Amino acid sequence: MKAVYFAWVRERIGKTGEEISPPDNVKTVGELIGWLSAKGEEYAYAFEKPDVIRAALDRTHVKHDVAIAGAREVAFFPPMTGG
Amino acid sequence: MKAVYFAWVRERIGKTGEEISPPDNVKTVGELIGWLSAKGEEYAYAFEKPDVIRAALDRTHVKHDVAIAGAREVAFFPPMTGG
Amino acid sequence: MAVIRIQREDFNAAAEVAALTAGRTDIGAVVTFTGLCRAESGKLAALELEHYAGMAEEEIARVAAEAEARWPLQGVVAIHRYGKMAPGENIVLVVTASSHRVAAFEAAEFLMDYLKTRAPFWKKEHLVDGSSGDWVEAKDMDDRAMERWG
Amino acid sequence: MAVIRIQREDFNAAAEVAALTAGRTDIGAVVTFTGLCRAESGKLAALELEHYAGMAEEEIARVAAEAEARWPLQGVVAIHRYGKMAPGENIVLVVTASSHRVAAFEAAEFLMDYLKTRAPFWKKEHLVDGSSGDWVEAKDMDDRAMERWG
Repeated sequence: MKAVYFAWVRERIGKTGEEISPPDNVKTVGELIGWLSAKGEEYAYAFEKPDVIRAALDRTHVKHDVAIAGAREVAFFPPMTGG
Repeated sequence: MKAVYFAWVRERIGKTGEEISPPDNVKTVGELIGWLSAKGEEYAYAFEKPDVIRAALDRTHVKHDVAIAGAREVAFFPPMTGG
Repeated sequence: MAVIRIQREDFNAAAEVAALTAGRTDIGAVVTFTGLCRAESGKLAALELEHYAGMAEEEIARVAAEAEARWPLQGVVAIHRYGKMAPGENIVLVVTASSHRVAAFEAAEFLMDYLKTRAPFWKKEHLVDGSSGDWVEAKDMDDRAMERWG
Repeated sequence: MAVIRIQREDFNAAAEVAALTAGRTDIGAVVTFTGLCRAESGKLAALELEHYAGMAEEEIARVAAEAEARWPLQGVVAIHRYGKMAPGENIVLVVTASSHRVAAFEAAEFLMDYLKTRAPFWKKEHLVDGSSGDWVEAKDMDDRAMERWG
């Protein structure tokens, strides 16, 4: 699946997005955050406070307990500050 | 003092305003409405439901129990429908 | 200082907003409210707005001053037209500017609620069949809307 | 059908209102909200708005559809800019049109509350001393403002 990052999540990870292949035991958005955090210190830094991280699956807001199965694009970003 | 009339109060009385000289025993806006009502059937018609009549003294909204002493201009009109 | 105008001619909301915000960098939110004449399902040829010329401007200025006392506003415009208006024409404009959106919204709503119930204007209908219609009746709903401001 | 646009260039509120109301005689109330970039007491050189290009338009369309389901609206416009904006520049525009003023006001406030907390945009400050400032932090106040809509 494709992962995309925005705002300070993007800055900390150092890229706008990438292809990821989480193992089968990573079932939810929250578990995906945990798995990404272990990929390196830039990821650990980006996701150091998982509670503040917002996520979207295929461009729809989701909570961390939602299953990622079937999603083509997952996005991670801080709380929004538009408007 | 000068009396001015608006909307259907004006239409019923048949004039936009006039000089009036109420006697000394007419002390409040409500008493003035009563005194005017006795001036003729057009006034009686205009003021037939005193409760719906709004008043202003010298261009400021007032309730019917306010004293008219010292006012130069009294206005009578229906509830406002601007905006 | 609020801009208050009572006029027969139409207004230009964009020009009023531009005048309010020109050269300023402290305004974060501008709300405009435009009230228009409706055809009432084709029944109405025009609305005629009568007003108390001496009082209208003073009363709207009092309401605007009250809004400026209640909310931190960087600008207020209130323009009310009088005379005959065809369906689709503008009747009233309120503009509020503030650092913050909630203040701008609340002040604009407050101004409109008060204009509806306190500004000395009266609407008379002119019908498409050429007859003179009724004076528009004040709505209890509008009084209740005003009462929420305490 | 709501007009939704995500764009780098500025918008023209008056043109959007004119397009919404042209030839119509059933609209009684038009509310516009314009959000502008503030200088924050002279500290700010610019705001840079990042957005999630794929999602922003879809999310705002969802919010607009929700507003149209809740209130009797005759028109909705929501335009959100991205890129770098100097103090005084426009960031966001919401326009609502309805027969009645309360619906127009409430729908515009609802749209802004939801845009603030659900539209995927992020503001980064650029300071006048040339340094890159912080990412603007989301406000609890904005979350609470959204919660009032149930």
